[in-house]
Amino acid sequence: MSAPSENSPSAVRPPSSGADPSAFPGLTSAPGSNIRAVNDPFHGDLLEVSMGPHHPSTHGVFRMMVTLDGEVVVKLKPVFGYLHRNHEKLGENTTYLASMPYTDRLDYLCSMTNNWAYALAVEKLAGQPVPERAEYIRLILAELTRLLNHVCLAGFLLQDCGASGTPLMYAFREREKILDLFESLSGSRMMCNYQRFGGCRIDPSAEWLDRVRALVAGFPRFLDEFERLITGNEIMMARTPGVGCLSPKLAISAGITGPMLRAAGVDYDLRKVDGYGIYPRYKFRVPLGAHGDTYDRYMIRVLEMRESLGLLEQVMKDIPGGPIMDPKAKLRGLRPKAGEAYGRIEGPKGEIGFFLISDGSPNPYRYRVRPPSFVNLTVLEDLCLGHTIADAVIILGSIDIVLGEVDR
Amino acid sequence: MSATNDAFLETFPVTLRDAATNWLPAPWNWLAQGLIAVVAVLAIFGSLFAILTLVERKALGRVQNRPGPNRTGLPYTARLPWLKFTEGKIFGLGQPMADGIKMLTKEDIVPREADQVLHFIAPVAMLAMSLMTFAVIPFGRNLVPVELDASVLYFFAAGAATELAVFMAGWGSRNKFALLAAMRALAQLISYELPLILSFVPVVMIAGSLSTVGIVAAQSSWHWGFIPHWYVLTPWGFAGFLIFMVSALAESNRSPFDLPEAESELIAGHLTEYSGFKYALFFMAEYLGMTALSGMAVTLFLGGWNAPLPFLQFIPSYVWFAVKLLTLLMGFIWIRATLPRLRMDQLMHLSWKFLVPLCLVNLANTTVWHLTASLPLAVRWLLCAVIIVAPFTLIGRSLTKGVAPRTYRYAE
Amino acid sequence: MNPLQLCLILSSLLFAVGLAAALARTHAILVLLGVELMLNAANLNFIAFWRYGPPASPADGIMFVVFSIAVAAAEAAVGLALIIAVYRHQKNIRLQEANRLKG
Amino acid sequence: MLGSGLLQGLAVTAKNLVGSFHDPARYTTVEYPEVKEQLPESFRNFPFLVTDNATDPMGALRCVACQICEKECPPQCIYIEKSKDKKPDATGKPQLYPAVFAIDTSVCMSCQICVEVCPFDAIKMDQEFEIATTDRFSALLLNREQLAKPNTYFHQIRPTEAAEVDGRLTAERKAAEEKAKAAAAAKAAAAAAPKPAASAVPTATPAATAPTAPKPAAAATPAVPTPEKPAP
Amino acid sequence: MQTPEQIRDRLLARFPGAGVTFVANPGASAQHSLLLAASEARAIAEFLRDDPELALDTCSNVTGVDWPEKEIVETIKKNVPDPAGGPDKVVEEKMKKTQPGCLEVIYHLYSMSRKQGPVVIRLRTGNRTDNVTLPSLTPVWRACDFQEREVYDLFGIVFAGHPDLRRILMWDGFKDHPMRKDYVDPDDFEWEPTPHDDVLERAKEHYPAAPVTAAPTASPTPEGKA
Amino acid sequence: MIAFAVIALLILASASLAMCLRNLVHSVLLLVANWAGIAVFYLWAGAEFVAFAQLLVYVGAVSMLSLFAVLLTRRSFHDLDIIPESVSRATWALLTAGAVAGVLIGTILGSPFGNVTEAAPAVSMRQLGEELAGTHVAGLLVVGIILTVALLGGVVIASKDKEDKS
Repeated sequence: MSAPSENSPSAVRPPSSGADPSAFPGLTSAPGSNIRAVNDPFHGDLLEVSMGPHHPSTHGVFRMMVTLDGEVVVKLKPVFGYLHRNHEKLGENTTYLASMPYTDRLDYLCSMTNNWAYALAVEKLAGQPVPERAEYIRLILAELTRLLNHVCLAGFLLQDCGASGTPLMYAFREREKILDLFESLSGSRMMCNYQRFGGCRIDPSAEWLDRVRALVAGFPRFLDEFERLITGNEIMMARTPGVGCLSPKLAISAGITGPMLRAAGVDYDLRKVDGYGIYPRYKFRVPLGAHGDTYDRYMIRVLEMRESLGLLEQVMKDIPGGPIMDPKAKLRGLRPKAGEAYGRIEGPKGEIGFFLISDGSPNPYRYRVRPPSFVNLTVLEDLCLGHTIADAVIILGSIDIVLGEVDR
Repeated sequence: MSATNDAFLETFPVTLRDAATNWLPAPWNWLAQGLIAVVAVLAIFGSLFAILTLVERKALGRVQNRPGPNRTGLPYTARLPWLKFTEGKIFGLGQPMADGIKMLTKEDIVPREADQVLHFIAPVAMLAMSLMTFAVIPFGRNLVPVELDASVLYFFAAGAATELAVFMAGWGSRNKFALLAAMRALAQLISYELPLILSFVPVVMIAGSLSTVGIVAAQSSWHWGFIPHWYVLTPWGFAGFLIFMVSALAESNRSPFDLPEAESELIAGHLTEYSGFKYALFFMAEYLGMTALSGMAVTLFLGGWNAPLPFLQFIPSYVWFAVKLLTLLMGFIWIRATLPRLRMDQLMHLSWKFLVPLCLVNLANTTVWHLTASLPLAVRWLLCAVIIVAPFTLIGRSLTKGVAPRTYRYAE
Repeated sequence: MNPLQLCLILSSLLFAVGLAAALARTHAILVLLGVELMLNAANLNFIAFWRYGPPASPADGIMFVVFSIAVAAAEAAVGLALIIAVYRHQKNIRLQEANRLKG
Repeated sequence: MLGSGLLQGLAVTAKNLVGSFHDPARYTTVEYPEVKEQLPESFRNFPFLVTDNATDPMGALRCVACQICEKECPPQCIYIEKSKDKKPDATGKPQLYPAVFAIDTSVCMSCQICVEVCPFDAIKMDQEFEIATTDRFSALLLNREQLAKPNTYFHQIRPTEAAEVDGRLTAERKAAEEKAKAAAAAKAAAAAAPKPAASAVPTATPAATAPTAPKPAAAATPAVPTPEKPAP
Repeated sequence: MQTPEQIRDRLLARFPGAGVTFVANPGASAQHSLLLAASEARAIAEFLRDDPELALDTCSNVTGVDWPEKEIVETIKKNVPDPAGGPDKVVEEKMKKTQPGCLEVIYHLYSMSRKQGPVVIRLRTGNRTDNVTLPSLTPVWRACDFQEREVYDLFGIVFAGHPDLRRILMWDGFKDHPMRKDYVDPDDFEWEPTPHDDVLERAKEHYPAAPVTAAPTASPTPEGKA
Repeated sequence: MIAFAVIALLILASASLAMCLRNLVHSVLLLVANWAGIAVFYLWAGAEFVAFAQLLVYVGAVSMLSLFAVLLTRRSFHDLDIIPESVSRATWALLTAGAVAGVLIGTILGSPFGNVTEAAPAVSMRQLGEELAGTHVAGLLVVGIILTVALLGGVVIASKDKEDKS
């Protein structure tokens, strides 16, 4: 299976629409040598398969309309919206505060970073400062969330490769430990609803911080074992390298963010670029891939976990005391001045941003979520063309989508 | 052969059978003996299947840090005094029974568009074929249901038909996923039948027999009184054993070669449109096929029912067979718990580019082994090991070329 | 009628079925399978003569069949490959249309 | 060498298989109905209403039906109707109380915002999670009686928070009492000549409340607009 | 990083007479933006992407905003000359003015290569009903692909030149655009006995004296607006 | 004799049915039954080795190849229903086949076959092997070469032409 050589950037993108075939003369411009033209008059031996929405490996209610030539994908159209609840409309119809628990439910694996991104956007909108201690706690929670998300992704990716649940269960074993921490801090494992505009909700105790230290100390041992199980594995090495290569050019044009972008070799990490929170104070490295294939996407996540651990170790050393909420921060009845703000942070899946327009009322006039996995899905078809259906599954797995966020 | 051959336990099954049938007149006597063999195989391997499903789930669970099924007990066991401590759960032993009842009482759904005949025949054919393979496996001394001259051939001839049943199921379901599974099953069978057959040819060459009984008998002595004469302990035999097991994994659709029913790609492959009893038949056939192939591997390479050491011969031969069989089955489960799945084209490459050439090399290797019979054992052993390990390394290196673990750069 | 004649009659009937199929059907695969049937009928004859015929070398009949089966397998492989090649060219495998030597 | 990675993987799983029998770090399963994990104190599920009087839970709800939580609840799952009369609260001060207080737990998303915005510490998050019912409609709609739980229960599930809340409340009350005392003293000092008309007020108050006195008892039953059936 | 004003000036120098307006953001974030005229938007976008100094090679976020028609009450003081010849009387006259509504798309542009941003650009439609076509920026930034589809789906802005403009979150047969401010929920309704007052009200409409078990009268939903 | 009758019926019925069916997959699967029946005939006749070889080669390999060919040369699920042949063609084919069968059967019945050995000639596996590797070793080699060439030829023919439109 030869991989598609170079993803075409936007302008020469293969059409994915069935709407007007005359406008797009076939898939002949598509990358890859073994793709038969869809508009071949002899169309019959292509098999159109609807993968999903009830399919074991589409990570929720997601559907791929796949056209197969043998087992090779010649056309793939993502279909989603099954989980659409118009989150943005909900946000416009409630107060600023009341949207906070809804952000938990966007990417339900990473509620803490969603909370932070939303709080950051509102703080930008209202010009609300955040006390020092809260910034530390936010960073700790965000990095724990990154660990949690990446470890889950690695497990799910292996599940998609067909490893009957073992790596996933190991990943979940570690994830549980982080979730326990979240639970004892915020009261809920996944729907934390922890951040507030101008600080955090609950002050972590010293005992809780000790538990985080213990977790950070014990995590590398798990990662080593996990990598022994997976990274050198011949089957993994046969399945993932060269599969779903994403060129840096296309990645930048398509607004891909997060580990997927960095796997393509683009050095762009909002923690460095935007320098929000207290990230600029600490040293950490950003791992970069060279091929942009599924293996790189997996490995970048593993390496990012290690970097996060290093970062956490540094941060845990100097957490200041002090309040966790800005005393002037208003919990209820927040009415920011008219204006707009776009706040974004580096979520585990990529850039999660919130765009808010205020008209001075207690409800945002416009509440927009920029979900990373939604935008990252843009290139799914480009990545899958020319690969087999089995590869399409692991490419989807390596993009790391959560349908709660894609559909909103 | 030692005196233990006549021990009571050793001959017990045969004695029992003879006692039950000897009073019958001549042709009926033979028929009744056959019937008893069939019933015994069905009963033993049927219950082994049931326990195996439980063991597999429990082992998978333990590997994955969870207990596995441990709740479903059997009725009334809580009242037995010596089982009281299990509180009626007896470690989930009732799970297979509960599964069975569930399967039997489920609605049998046949898609309207399906090819009704094929959809019905497929599970039956699959189970029948995998049961037929048990006929020639020697479960113990004098315990082989049918003694044939060409029993190894028979085994593979019958086993080949199971993939045909997979095809029927996939085709007859009129489901695109099932159809893909059917194609995969055919391709997989064509690719893996060859290494499977080629891997045991050395055994036939050295043993000089196509009969399973003869092959076991050829392995029933010891070098210097303590190294068993099993073929797995020779270089060519070890290579053949590994190739055989890899092919057996593929033939019985087990992970990492479970492509026809790859759940992350094809939902359940050829089983997508099956439910209830028919699904249970497939399930049973898969496990029976796995058991039969393991039994054949034991027979061909692991010395069959022979004891590993001479002084252990007091343990009946069928116990040794069972121990070896269960060990191999646990190996199947272990592999399933660990490895991800291969892709279809890689599966074919593995067979055609790796296993088949190795098999051919192994054939030559066996000839060398045969011709150097006069040399000291250690020299022979080393020579043959080199002959098989060198191509293994070379081909393996070419297979894994360019996919070495990568190093990554960091941006500060 | 002795058993040999019965066997021979069976094989000639099988041969006739194969012949009829090869002549009547236009689907290339069916034609090929008809030819296979005729081959099988011939093999039946070998075994029949080996079993009931005048005694010769004890393994001769079997040898014939073994070789014939091997050749039949080769024939099937090549035939089916040809069919796939034909299909590539003309997108069906109706034999009447396979009348060009060059695609 | 081909296969070394596979062998490494097999070794890892074998280690886990063996470890699951003796190593608690590898065998993390808790067999739930028999063994229950200790809940962290901050664990939250659905809200409940705190009452100060353990013997008569409905007697002393801290809730004064200010309806802030109803407004702030993101999924709008709280329904409050103010009472028409006032009842003395724990400190004896007459307060409004909720004639209807219902939480639709099929809608509630346990976000704890009602707790945060409540100025009276009247609503807190419960830790009861084994609350499955067989009826997905009315059984999931908890009314005032089902929601009311005594302060002692709150102490039991969250000792730290409850102690802090109680401390704050007693301090507040004390301050209020002192203030009231000071006010009364000031009033007493200021009131040189009590007017005769003023005595009519205390007598009138019981008279005014008398007709509404049976209201709490009556309100208990039709607390919720009957949800079984829409009005034809 | 250049300020939006500087960018505007550069754009005006490069595209003389192009409709580039500076839109100030009075909020605390002070993320000011540039309003582009639809006709030149595509060319300007390509310039922004390819300009080596800006190198806005990625579009992070695409947002639609609905600005419905607004009534603005203006009070104007007028001097009315007294017919009697006295000093002018000051009369306050209230003028009701309707500010025309429009739909707006906001693009947040960043530069990954130069690590700078954001530059916010906005496009506005002529009105909210028939003149809702805007040029698609998907050919410039592939990132706009799904996001523009989403804006099309939820706001009803038609992007000319988008390669695959279909609904993305709502199903294909859906008629309305739910994120518009005047969107009315379709009147399909499944009865559930909750004490929401409005739900009960609607239950009365949908189940006129019918028993609970009756199937909902699923009418083809009359959408909020045509 | 009863066994023979059953086997003969199985062989003939499955063969003729397979050749008449419209559905190609059914035809191939019925032919599998036919080949299995022939294997049973060999078993009945005492040629164990040939029977298993027949099973292995036909049921295990040729049937798979045929099914593969069927699947590869079809366009949809419903594409397998073959258009019925013209009546004249079928008639002529049947007449020809009938004539051939008549001539053959007539000859068989007319020929005197005496000398029937009732006991099957006993051939042990070892004997077979020695025959194969001794007397017929040349044939064995030739067959091996034929098989290899056929395999390679099949791969070459069936593999896609390089200049095939992509």
